[in-house]
Amino acid sequence: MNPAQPYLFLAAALFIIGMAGALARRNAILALVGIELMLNAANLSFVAFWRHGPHPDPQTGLMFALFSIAIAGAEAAVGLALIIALFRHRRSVSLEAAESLKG
Amino acid sequence: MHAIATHIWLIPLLPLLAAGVVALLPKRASTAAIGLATGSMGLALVLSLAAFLATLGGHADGAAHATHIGNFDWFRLGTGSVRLGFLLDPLGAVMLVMVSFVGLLIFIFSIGYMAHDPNRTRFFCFLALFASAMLGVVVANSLLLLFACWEVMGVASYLLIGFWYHKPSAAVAAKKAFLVTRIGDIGLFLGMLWMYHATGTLLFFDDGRGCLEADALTQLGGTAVRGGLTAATGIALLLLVGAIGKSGQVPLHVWLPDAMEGPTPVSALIHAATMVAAGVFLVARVFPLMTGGVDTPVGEGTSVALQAVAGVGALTAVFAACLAVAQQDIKRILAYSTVSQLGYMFLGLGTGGVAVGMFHLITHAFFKALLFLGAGSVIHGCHEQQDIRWMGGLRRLMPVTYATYAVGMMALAGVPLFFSGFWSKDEILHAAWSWAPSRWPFVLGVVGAFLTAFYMTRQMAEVFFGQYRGGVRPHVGHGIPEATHGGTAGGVHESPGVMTVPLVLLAGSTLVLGWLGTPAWPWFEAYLNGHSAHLDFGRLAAAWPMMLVSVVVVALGIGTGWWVYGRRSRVGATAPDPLESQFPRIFRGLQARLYVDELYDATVVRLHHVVSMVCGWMDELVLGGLVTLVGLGSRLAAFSARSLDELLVNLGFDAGCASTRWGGRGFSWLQNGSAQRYLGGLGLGLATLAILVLWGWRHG
Amino acid sequence: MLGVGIIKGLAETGRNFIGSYFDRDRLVTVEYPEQRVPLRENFRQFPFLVHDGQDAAIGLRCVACQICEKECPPQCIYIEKSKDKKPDHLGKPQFFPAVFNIDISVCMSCQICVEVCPFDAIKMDQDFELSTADRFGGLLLGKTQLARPNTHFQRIHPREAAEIDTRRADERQKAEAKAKADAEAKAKAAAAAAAGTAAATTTAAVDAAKPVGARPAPTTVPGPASARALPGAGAGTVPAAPSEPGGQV
Amino acid sequence: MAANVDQIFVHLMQMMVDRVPDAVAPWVRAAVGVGAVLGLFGLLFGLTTVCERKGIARMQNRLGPNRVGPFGFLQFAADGIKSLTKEDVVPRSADRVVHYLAPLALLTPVVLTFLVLPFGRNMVLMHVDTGLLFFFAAGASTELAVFMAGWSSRNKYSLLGAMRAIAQMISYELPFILSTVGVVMIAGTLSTVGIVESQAARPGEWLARWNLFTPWGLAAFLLFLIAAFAEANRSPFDLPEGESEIVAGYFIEYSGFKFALFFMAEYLGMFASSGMAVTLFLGGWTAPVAALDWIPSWLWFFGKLLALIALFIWVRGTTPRLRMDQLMDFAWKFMLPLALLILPVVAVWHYLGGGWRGWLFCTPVLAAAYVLLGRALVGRRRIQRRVYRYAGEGVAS
Amino acid sequence: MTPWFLLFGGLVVVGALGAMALRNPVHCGLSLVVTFVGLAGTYLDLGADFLGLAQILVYVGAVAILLVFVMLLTRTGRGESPEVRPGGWWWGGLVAALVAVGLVGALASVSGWKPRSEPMTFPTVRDLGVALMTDFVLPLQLVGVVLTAAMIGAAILALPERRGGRVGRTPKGEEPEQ
Repeated sequence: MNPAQPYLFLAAALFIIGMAGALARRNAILALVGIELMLNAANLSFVAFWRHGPHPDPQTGLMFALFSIAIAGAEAAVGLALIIALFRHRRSVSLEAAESLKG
Repeated sequence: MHAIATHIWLIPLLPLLAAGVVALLPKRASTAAIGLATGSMGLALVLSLAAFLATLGGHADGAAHATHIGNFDWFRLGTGSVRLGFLLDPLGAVMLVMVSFVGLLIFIFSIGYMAHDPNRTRFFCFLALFASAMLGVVVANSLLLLFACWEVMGVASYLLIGFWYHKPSAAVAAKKAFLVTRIGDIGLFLGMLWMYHATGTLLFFDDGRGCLEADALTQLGGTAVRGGLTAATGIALLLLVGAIGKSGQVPLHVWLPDAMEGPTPVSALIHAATMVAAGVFLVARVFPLMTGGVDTPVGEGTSVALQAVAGVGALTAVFAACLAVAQQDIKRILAYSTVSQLGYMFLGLGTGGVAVGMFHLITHAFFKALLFLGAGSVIHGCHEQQDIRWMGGLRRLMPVTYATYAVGMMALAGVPLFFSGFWSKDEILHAAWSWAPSRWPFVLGVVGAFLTAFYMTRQMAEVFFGQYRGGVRPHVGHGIPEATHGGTAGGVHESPGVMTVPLVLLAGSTLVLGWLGTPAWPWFEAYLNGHSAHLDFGRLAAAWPMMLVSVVVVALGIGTGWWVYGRRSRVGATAPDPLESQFPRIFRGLQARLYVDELYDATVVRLHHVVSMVCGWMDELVLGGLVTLVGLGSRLAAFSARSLDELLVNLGFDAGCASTRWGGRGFSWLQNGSAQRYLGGLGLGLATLAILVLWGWRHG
Repeated sequence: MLGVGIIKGLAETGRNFIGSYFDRDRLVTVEYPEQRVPLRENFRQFPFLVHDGQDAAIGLRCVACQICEKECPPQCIYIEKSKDKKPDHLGKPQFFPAVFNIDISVCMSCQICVEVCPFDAIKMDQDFELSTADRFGGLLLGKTQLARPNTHFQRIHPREAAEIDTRRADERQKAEAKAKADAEAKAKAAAAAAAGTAAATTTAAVDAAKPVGARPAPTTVPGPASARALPGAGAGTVPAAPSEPGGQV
Repeated sequence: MAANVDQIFVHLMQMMVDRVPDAVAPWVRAAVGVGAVLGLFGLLFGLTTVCERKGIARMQNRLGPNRVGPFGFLQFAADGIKSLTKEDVVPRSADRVVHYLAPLALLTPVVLTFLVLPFGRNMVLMHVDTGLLFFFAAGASTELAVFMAGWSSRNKYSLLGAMRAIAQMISYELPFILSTVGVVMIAGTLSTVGIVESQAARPGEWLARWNLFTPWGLAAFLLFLIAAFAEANRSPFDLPEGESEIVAGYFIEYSGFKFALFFMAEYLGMFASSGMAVTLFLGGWTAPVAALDWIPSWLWFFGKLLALIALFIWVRGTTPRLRMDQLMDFAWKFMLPLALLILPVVAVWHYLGGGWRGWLFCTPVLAAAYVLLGRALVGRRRIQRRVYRYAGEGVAS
Repeated sequence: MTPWFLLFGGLVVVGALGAMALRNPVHCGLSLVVTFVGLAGTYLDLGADFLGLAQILVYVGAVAILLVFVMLLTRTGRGESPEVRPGGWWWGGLVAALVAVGLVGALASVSGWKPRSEPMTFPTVRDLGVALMTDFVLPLQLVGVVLTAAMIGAAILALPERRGGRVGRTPKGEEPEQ
């Protein structure tokens, strides 16, 4: 059991919960929340590997996590803007309403 | 002194700059335009005088040619480069002074003359452009640069002649002038090409390598071409064609009289002093080439080119003189007189060499400019009236113009002693007399001199003596608003100071110039050939019989002129001309310019017409046919393609499409728009990947 | 320039803040229970009954005419007339209220009862500290609680009280003079009755010619009324008529 | 002597911690520290409420509370008891859990911010490398609590108040954080203790190197203070609980002790931001002039803190309430540009070595920016005098 | 396995479950905040304190508020439509389980982990700053660009469209028809 494993398990758990939720919930916002969770799971694994990884000096893991937080912020903003636009056209936020793009 | 030599290119540049700036000025900024143009000409004059002094200095140290050459690379062309250059030698210096001095006076004259013309800014721009082009020709050391300035001069003359473009006649005259000079230019161009082909350079003097220098000339002289002609003479003849076109010699003289449509200062500047003189200057410049490469002494010009030059000159002199006799328009008389005098210059060049021709050119420039400006002042005074039948009696009304005009007339006619025209014409006749090949040029020259004296006196009588016939007359305006003049007899009055001052100056110079080239003190010839002149009355004695002949001829001319026109001054404006009453048919023929224009129309223009008809026909049938053929072919191809496609492809292809569509519908179930199903798919992929990696890793 | 306004404002409040510690009268607060603001004269809270002299039962001016009860808009006055009478300030026997209740929780202190009371019996009191623990009984004031001596009235409404007192004094004097005159007239009437039958016929003729209204004897005009000069424009032939004190001009 | 007076609290803490076994020592140290801070600032909260009411009264030429206790200083006890005794009414349709959690969620981050304030020489509860960032992180989570309060009480006014409060706090968070970046650039570290030490007077010099004494420092201090006013929803920016407009903003449906908690959170937020202002710009516990160094460091800190609180009160007494759009315009069109401008100015100041040359460059730039931005903000909307046109006026002539 | 990790890990898991399972979306949002705080705690526990505080500042300070705002804007949270798709959990659960098997399998079987030789030196904020400005300056600028683009994009997407294509209100200021 290496020192990073518990954190990785935590990250995996978080990822799984996030994915399950994203798949199950009808409300677009909650799907976004699920995705947000998955993102944070990835962040956590980065930091875990950085902390217990072989050479922490160049802080690449830490930096990657930092940038992914910024990007996740931007992603959340755009995602929610999309949801608002979706709501304006479909009057509802459920994902079933947004299925016109199909074969 | 040396400084001005290297910066000789400044002289043409200044007027060019002025022209450029003036071109940009709005119409209402005319005073600025005038100031700029005249100022630049004044500066050019100052620089030319400085250059002239430099050549005088050079003369002192006895250099064969007090010439300063400045060559430079125009642009690099691969390994070699096109070289141009500027040249200052006595010939050029003289011409520089003459052109800039006469040009300046004409600029000043035109300030007054064009005072009431709204477009005078544009006028001065073209004048400055022309002046810079002329100065460019003079200082050019390369035939290419000379040709370039030659062309700009042609354009400037077209613009200036057609200045009053709203007058259809002016527009036509401008076009005619431009086209005819173009014909001459083609000759010049071919000559240039042949020269470049033969010698490899177009620079006149390039310290040994120039085309007018010894080894190039010998090389040219040596290469014989079919028909016994040497390359040198061939090129010379071609250059001569260019000169003939530009100077308005016989075959190509038709444009010059019509060019009188332009404003009088234009005629004065272009068709008296400078442009037409350019042809003569060209021949003078390439004179070594003309003499077939052999440096023959003055007078025995045996080379074919020189004979041609002399012949053309003599012929033109007489022919133009005859026409001048029967003209009614004051400016047309002067135009024909210019053509004939140019004929004399060519004659002088052909027989007597550069000095003789150039001396007559310089003197003629001054008094012909004087005559034209005088005519301009007359026209201005008589409210734009150009027809001499409606003038008369201006002796009292315009005293200054009359006096200066008289000086010019006597100089042109060749009245002895005081007037420069006598000395220069006498030189030519003397040279013609002692010309080896044949006596005919001398005879024609004498006849021309007589006719010149005759028609000048006719003109003087008609215009300045008798009664003013211009009281009631049809309004012949140029469409420019008529300025109402006060004064007597239908409002004729003396021109303002700005116009009469140049006349007086020119008159003064006409008187002075004569002394430069007298047989006793041939300063001009010595200056040109680069050695010093010394006073020697002996030569005067030798030349005495020839002078006597010309005096007699002039006296005869003036006498008959006075006898026919002077005694009984013309009664009414519409009264027939005395000559017309005696020799009606000849007079009317001469008046109609011996039907030369009609001849050209009949021959050249019709030929052109026929050729264009043929081309039109050819284009329509041959090419048109071809195009329709192509159209037909493509339609045929399209038809066959469609039928092929219909039969062969569709049937097979449609079947294929149907099956793919069927397959597509099958898969579309997978993509049903639900974002979450896609995420699920993603998840499945991730899972199988993880498991595979795991399995592989575990067992690998 | 942005912010200049705020700086000026700060300076102002700063000046107030510091100033308040140096000169007390900048502060406007009245620390109520300890300091009080003198009430205006026409301040009114709830009505009270005025009684002359010291004993309410005797001096009560109210004659239980019940006009105020009828006029009171919220009907918060309840009067029960007494059976017997007692002499008023002119000695005329009048009724007096046996029961006079005002429910001050209802009274809206509109002062209508004061205006309609012909006997100046009811006036508005200025006492506002009336909070009681009992909401119902406590706020129903009986006759004894409402009665206040005239001196109290003079203390809280000095000007009005003065006017009323002078008027009542005049009435009292006039009543006494009339009483005296009645007594003399009665005595003279008895004497004249005997000798008067002959003279009576001559005086009747003279009386018919003179206009009515000529007063036999000018009475002394009390100080304040005379101070008000009659409007000059109105001085006609009528000799200076004594102005009716307290009458509405 | 002066040294140990200065370190008196440190010694006290040490004595207490020594008496406890080492395993528990850090917990005890933490507990004692937090307890002391909370007690002190709780008391200060009470006093401030009274001072505020008395101060504002004095400004408005009236007395202010002077009944309860000497000069009215026990008024806060009365208020406290009142809020305790008041019935805690929770609306039926409210979201009970979130409604209950909101005041806690608001109070905890505000209290957290006190951890990083250096009250005196080595008297800081949490000496950590990213002190300032911790302060802002804690500060940022108050908005969420405000939302919880506003949304959970199912009341239009409270929701509106919450939205306004959040909009305002978010808009002012940017200048709030950006204005401190200048100080961080100069101090070179995020830890508050480091920042204070960088402002102490160098051994040779007589004047302390407070950031306030620099042009950009002054501008950043003003920006920080204004933003602090907005973050704490006080003075000109108290629109969210503007009594006259929307009754009481997001804590309408709160009564009794929960309301007091909100009230306390607001005041503690004020103390925290003014404490941070003192640390960042007024040199924390350093004396302005080296000569006055004998006065204990914590006295300096609290003196400055009280001065700033007085300023808070003073501004509350004078400025009228800003309208919502003015408030937003002011943040986005004046504060933010100026804050962004300060960064390059600080860089140049640092490059120029900060002497008179620095002043020569920075002051005109900042003054010009201030004037121009001010004119752009206020200039356009010239307050015209209303022109009354009557019916007949325009038509007839 | 420090006590802190247990505390914060618990917070994270509980928060995540709440975020996914709670009925009322606003409650989900708030429990999401709990997970963010828990995650920040784990980062602090892992020694990445700058990251932890940044996490709070970005997620708790901004993203959570954004999420909740959008919930209000789109009038969710009143529970009108069934929050979970019929059979949704079943399908989601299945896929999640498969992924779980993959992940856990991978994690469990990892071996050969070389423990680090020298002791862990926690970078101070200054070191991070230096690293950001030297090695990671390109990603820093790119993130700046991405953030601006996202901001503009989000603004345009969220603002009500208008006929004239101009973002926001019509020139005369009235609300475009929805």
